[in-house]
Amino acid sequence: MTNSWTDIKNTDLVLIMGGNAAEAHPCGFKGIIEARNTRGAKLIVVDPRFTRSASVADYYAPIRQGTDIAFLLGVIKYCIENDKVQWEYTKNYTNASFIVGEGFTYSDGLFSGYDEAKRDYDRKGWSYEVGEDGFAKVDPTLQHPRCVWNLLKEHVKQYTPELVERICGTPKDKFLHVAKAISETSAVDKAMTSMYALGWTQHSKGSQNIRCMAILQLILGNMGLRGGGMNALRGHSNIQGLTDLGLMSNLIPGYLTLPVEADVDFATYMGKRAFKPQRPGQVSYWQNYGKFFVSFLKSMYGTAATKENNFAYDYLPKMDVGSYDVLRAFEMMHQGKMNGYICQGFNPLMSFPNKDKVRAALGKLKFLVVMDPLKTETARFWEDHGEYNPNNPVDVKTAVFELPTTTFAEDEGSLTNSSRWLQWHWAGATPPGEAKTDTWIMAQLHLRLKALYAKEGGAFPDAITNLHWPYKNAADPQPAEIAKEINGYVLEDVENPTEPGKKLLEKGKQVAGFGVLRDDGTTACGCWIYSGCYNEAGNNMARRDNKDPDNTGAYLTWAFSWPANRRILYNRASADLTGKPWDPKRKIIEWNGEKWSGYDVPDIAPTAKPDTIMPYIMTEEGVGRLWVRGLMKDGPFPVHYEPFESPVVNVIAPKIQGNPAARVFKGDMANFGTAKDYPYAAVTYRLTEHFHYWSKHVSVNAMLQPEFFVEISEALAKEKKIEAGSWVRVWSMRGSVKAKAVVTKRIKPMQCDGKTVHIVGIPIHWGFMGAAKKGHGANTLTPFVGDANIETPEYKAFLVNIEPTTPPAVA
Amino acid sequence: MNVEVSRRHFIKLTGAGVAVTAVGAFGFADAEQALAQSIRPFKLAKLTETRNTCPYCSVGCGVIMYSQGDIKTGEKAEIKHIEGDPDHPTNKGTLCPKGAALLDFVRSETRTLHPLVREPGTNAWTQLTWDQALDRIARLMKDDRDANFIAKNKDGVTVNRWISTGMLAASATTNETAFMTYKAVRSAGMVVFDNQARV
Amino acid sequence: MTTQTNTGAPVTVRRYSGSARLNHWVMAISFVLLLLSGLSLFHPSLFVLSGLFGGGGTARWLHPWAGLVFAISFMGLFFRFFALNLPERTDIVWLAKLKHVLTGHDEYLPEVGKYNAGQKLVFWIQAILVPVMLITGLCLWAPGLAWMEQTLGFKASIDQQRLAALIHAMAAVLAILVWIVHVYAAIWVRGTIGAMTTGTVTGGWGWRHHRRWLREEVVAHGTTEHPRVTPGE
Amino acid sequence: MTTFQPLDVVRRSASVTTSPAPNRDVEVAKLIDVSKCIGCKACQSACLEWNDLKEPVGVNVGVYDNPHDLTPNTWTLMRFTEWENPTSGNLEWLIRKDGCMHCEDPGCLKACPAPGAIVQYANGIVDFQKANCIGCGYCVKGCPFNIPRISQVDHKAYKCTLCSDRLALGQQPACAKACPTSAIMFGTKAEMVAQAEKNVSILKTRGFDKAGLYNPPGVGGTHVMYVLHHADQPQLYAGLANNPRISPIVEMWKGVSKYAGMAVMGLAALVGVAHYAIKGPNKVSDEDEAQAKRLAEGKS
Repeated sequence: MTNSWTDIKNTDLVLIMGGNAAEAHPCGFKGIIEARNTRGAKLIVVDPRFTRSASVADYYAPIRQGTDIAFLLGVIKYCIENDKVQWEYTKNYTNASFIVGEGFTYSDGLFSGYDEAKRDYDRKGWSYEVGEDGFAKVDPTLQHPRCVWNLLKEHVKQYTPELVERICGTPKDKFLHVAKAISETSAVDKAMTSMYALGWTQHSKGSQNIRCMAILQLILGNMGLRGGGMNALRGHSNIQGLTDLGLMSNLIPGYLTLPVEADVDFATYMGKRAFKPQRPGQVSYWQNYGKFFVSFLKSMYGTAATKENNFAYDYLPKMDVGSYDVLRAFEMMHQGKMNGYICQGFNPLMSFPNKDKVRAALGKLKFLVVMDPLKTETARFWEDHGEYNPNNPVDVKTAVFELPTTTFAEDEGSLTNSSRWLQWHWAGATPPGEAKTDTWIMAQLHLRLKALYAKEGGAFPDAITNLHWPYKNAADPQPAEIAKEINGYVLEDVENPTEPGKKLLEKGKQVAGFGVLRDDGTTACGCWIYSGCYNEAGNNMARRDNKDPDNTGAYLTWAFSWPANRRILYNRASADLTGKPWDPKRKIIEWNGEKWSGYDVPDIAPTAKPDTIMPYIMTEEGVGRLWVRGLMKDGPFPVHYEPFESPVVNVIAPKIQGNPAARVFKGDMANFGTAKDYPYAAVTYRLTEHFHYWSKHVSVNAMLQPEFFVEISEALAKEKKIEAGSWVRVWSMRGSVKAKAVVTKRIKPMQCDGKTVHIVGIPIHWGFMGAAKKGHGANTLTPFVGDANIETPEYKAFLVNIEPTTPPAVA
Repeated sequence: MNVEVSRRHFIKLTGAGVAVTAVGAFGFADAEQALAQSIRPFKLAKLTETRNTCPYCSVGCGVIMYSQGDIKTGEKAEIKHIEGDPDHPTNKGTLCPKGAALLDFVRSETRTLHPLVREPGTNAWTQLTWDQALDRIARLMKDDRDANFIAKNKDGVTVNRWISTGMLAASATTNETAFMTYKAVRSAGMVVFDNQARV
Repeated sequence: MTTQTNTGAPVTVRRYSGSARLNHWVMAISFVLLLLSGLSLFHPSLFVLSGLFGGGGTARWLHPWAGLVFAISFMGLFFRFFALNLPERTDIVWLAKLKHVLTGHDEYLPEVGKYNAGQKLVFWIQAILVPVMLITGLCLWAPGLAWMEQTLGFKASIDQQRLAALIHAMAAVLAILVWIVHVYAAIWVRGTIGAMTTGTVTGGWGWRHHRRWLREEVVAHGTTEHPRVTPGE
Repeated sequence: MTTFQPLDVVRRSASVTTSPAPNRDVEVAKLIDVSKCIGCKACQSACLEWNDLKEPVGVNVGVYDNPHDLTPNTWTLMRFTEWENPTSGNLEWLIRKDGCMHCEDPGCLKACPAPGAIVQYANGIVDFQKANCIGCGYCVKGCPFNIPRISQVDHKAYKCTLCSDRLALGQQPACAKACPTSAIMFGTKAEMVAQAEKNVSILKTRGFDKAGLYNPPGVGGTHVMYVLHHADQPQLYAGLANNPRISPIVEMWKGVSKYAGMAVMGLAALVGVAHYAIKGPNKVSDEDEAQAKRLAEGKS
């Protein structure tokens, strides 16, 4: 979230599209009700299903899954044509005026530079035209034909309400109602918040779904404001934290990236990460990359990281492919290219697409380690559970270890929620049986590996043996110790250049924040964006002072919010070029002539002049990007592509069905079904009674939603002679499941391009372990393809068929 | 505008001796004696409180755990009840149907209790000690790493990469666990490494 | 007619067989149980009666089972005697002279058979009330409701249950009234109780209250063989 | 076994004694704003956990309502109704939290034959006293909302207590505490009525002209009230009683029949005694015996 859960109450319009907050985040939904009661805010829900969110919405519009981009580009077109643009904001705070280099083209759903064989773009042609001053050329008048604004206008031109209706199945009048409501928030005193989640990410063009809304929010001037923003509702309690801390194949904590093979040495690596400003005087904060990177290496390798060895740069693995994400991992496993796998509190057998492939892949491992507080399906993938998990243990040669871990109740530490709040919690219970904390287990694995290498030597032991290990009890590192490591600390005294003799930094002290990190090895910091969470002031994550002056929803003294305890990102953009808030009633920070101050920590240098230094300090441009150059694999602007499995042909580019830049593995392309055999558009989703595959282990939740079911419209039920509460078989190209049928008015067939599209809703949550009735996993059906940019599997749009059937053999 | 006695006040109430004022607050003014006999005794009295965060979704609701025994003093502690933290800015004491049932997650019948191993080709779990389990896993990891570690690529560039063993990090472990995991995984050169962000 | 004093024991006449008496007393006992347990739930002031059963819970538990026993035993008696209780002309005459009945002037009453009109009324009223109580009772009893739903496929709605409760209560009151009459008559008309204890009455009792029955007995069985009527010596 | 001081309790089942001057200064109420309810079932979950109840895992029968009805363990239940509004043409998902309404004039209490098994506290809570309950199920028949359920395990009646144990310590009921959207609110009845007016006016501005408070006078008002967007059609919400009142049948059963019955039975007994006193027993005379003898000897 750019804003926070406690900021939602400040909005005038909530657009829930690509999510279902009432269902998946009930307690976060509170803010919406409050905004409605206190400021008369409206709630609009756009979703293929009439969800729990829709049940309390002011307006609901149906949309066919996987067509959000068409809808949103249509809204952008509506705003531009009806002059519903926050002009001052758009002109000054976005790259609307930037001039794109010649040679860029777009036609039939493809941008210039596409290589069909590689399913990839050469993105060079998407950069700005650079002037002799070395900066990007701009045309503040927005007249230049190749300025981003005109390219955007041109790009969205074709997305008329009629086309939107053809593609999305959203009736024109409903679309226009929504478009109008959204466009009204271009007024300086109105803000819209976009609350989205996996309904946007789990598509082969997920990133572009979100980009599209970001573009809209920028031209409406809703970014950085109270009650505005792009609010990604993260799924899990600490998935934000795990991502912040770089627990991904190609990441380093704080969104730094691992070197690739081309980064042959430290210099090359840093050279590619200069992030020079593209406009005069702009901040381009990533220029400090080196400070964060070196401080990270120091916290990893301590004294072993020296200037001489480039701070142990070579200790880091270098990537040969873009990412070793889960889909690639299971593809490799399936090809027998992997021997070991460790699952920490994760249930891939139920979570990843194409369950049969996942099961087969796990069976090709030498060893599988599962750390979990619950008896997961994954740990039992080798067991035979009849229809739910057919297997013959004798044939499965994988050694499986199940290690009992603690739950939240028995563990201490911090979790980062969607608001980017790092909240500390304390253990209140004794772990059951022999359960241990994950920290202890990971430490033990490392220590034992280290001992083996110390004893026997082996392949490149250095990085293991030299791993910095500053813990009082080496065998059992404590949360507070690690938190201090993450925050960062000073390794050497640093003199203050302005006042000689005075120390800028004092050895052994915690750093106050990332502002003081250095690239000379005098500071260490595990994760720069978390710096400040545990400094000399103490454990700021444990703060529990809930005062909130003037009820802005900032709560600056509650826990710690990254970065720098800032509650609303880009909050500088809430003020105009004179530093005055666009809307005085919505003030967050303000320029008083010398400096910025207000309710929140300014997202800009306190003394940065409002008329010269632009708000988006993380970009080289200093402004928000309507247009992206190389950063998006699949285009500088979003384009509507159909899901890889779609009931209709792509109206705007019949030759291109799925995202042309999305990675598809060989075997999987053949595993896509067609509308001929699989006529119905399926979507998977969560129910409020359950959380993924854990809560089925909880007797109460198992009772509240006891059994696997699918939801279909009354029309489809009639057509297929399916009774409510009876058994149905649903099958896709990947597999087949049996479920109870819930026949509902909340799902209705849609008319798309003259074709009736029936939707089959498939909740996740059931498996063959736990207190609930045994059930098939929705992932038995889902396709094995991910988003072009970050490989999120396409769970929200695929094809199935359905028929009445008999109860499962094993009940 | 729920009537909610602030948590601190509430704690006073649950302390020794039911505060008549509070009882009065809801019309039981003259009833203590009768209540003592007819109404179920307040089950949270005399339990230890611990602040925690709901482990499910990303709202990060504050919860208060009520336990028999206090682990901070080294006692054996067992959770008896879990409820929303009224002081929390986001959930203000409320919880969803999952959070409200956290107690039964903690005491779920299908919790793992002991290190177990399932040997290749067998159809059963066998229990082992932590030392046995961890030593075996470490050995398996090292053997695989030594066999498949890629120190340099074909161009002779140092890549120090290990891709034949992978790790899936969790989604509900603490940031501290996450960083510890990161250190252990990356120091081994592991790159087949991901988390649950996408699902 | 001439009167003469009679010395020597009176004639005894057999009125009820052993099985009939057993049947009657099973019914009587279950009725009393029903009465007490029923009344204890009927009015707060009578709740104390539940004490006799060791509390309201037991009373609640016992009542329906006693009810079943009563219904079954009543059925036995019904088939045994319903022929003798069929109405006849003299019943009307008898009823017309109710004044004499109440004043005990049997001499002004027509000769009646084994049962007079009053007894017949008792018989037939109960014959109606018992099934009513049984059915409505089932509707107030969890196992009864379950049974009806399973075997009869009839699920009593809440409103039907309410109606059942009302009818059950009113029928119960009626039944108790009839029972009071029945018991009182047995006490008031001396020599009657023997009929249900020893099974015999004196000839005089028969002569006075059921003369036609007495005659029939004599005619049917005489005095020598099958001594249903035993002369006193 | 439970003895109440007069002021504690307003009504007590099957008891002639009622308190002389109950202190009704503080009446409590739960207000359920159906228009704010997202049907998340947190209330159900919280109720089970707070009251240490266990509801067995059932099956899906094609609806979201689980369990499918109130049970001795499920004292509150979300009931889901999909309704196409004929005037607006919009689909409305009407979700109602069902449970004890804590009537001011409680039918259950009226029907209960067991002294003290059901009591009504001065604050309006209608509570079941397990110790006194005999499990007859009359409360089920007396309730205008079909709420109480009899356990077939311990043969006692169960329903929402309005968390009387929490209230006693100044804590609101578990369901209200848990409710994420404050669709369930709790306070004094006066406060809740005032709150309801606010909510209703907001609903009216949102185009629900028929929005209103559900506080049925037929049962003297309730201590659990609803704000409905369609207050004119409560039955839309999973058959919420349109104009609930204690069934006239129950009134008759527990009123007239009770007293009339007692009267006639008593009278009958008296008549018998009187008759006996006046007339004395109806004896068989020697003459009768003689006649019988003669008849037996066939002399006539």
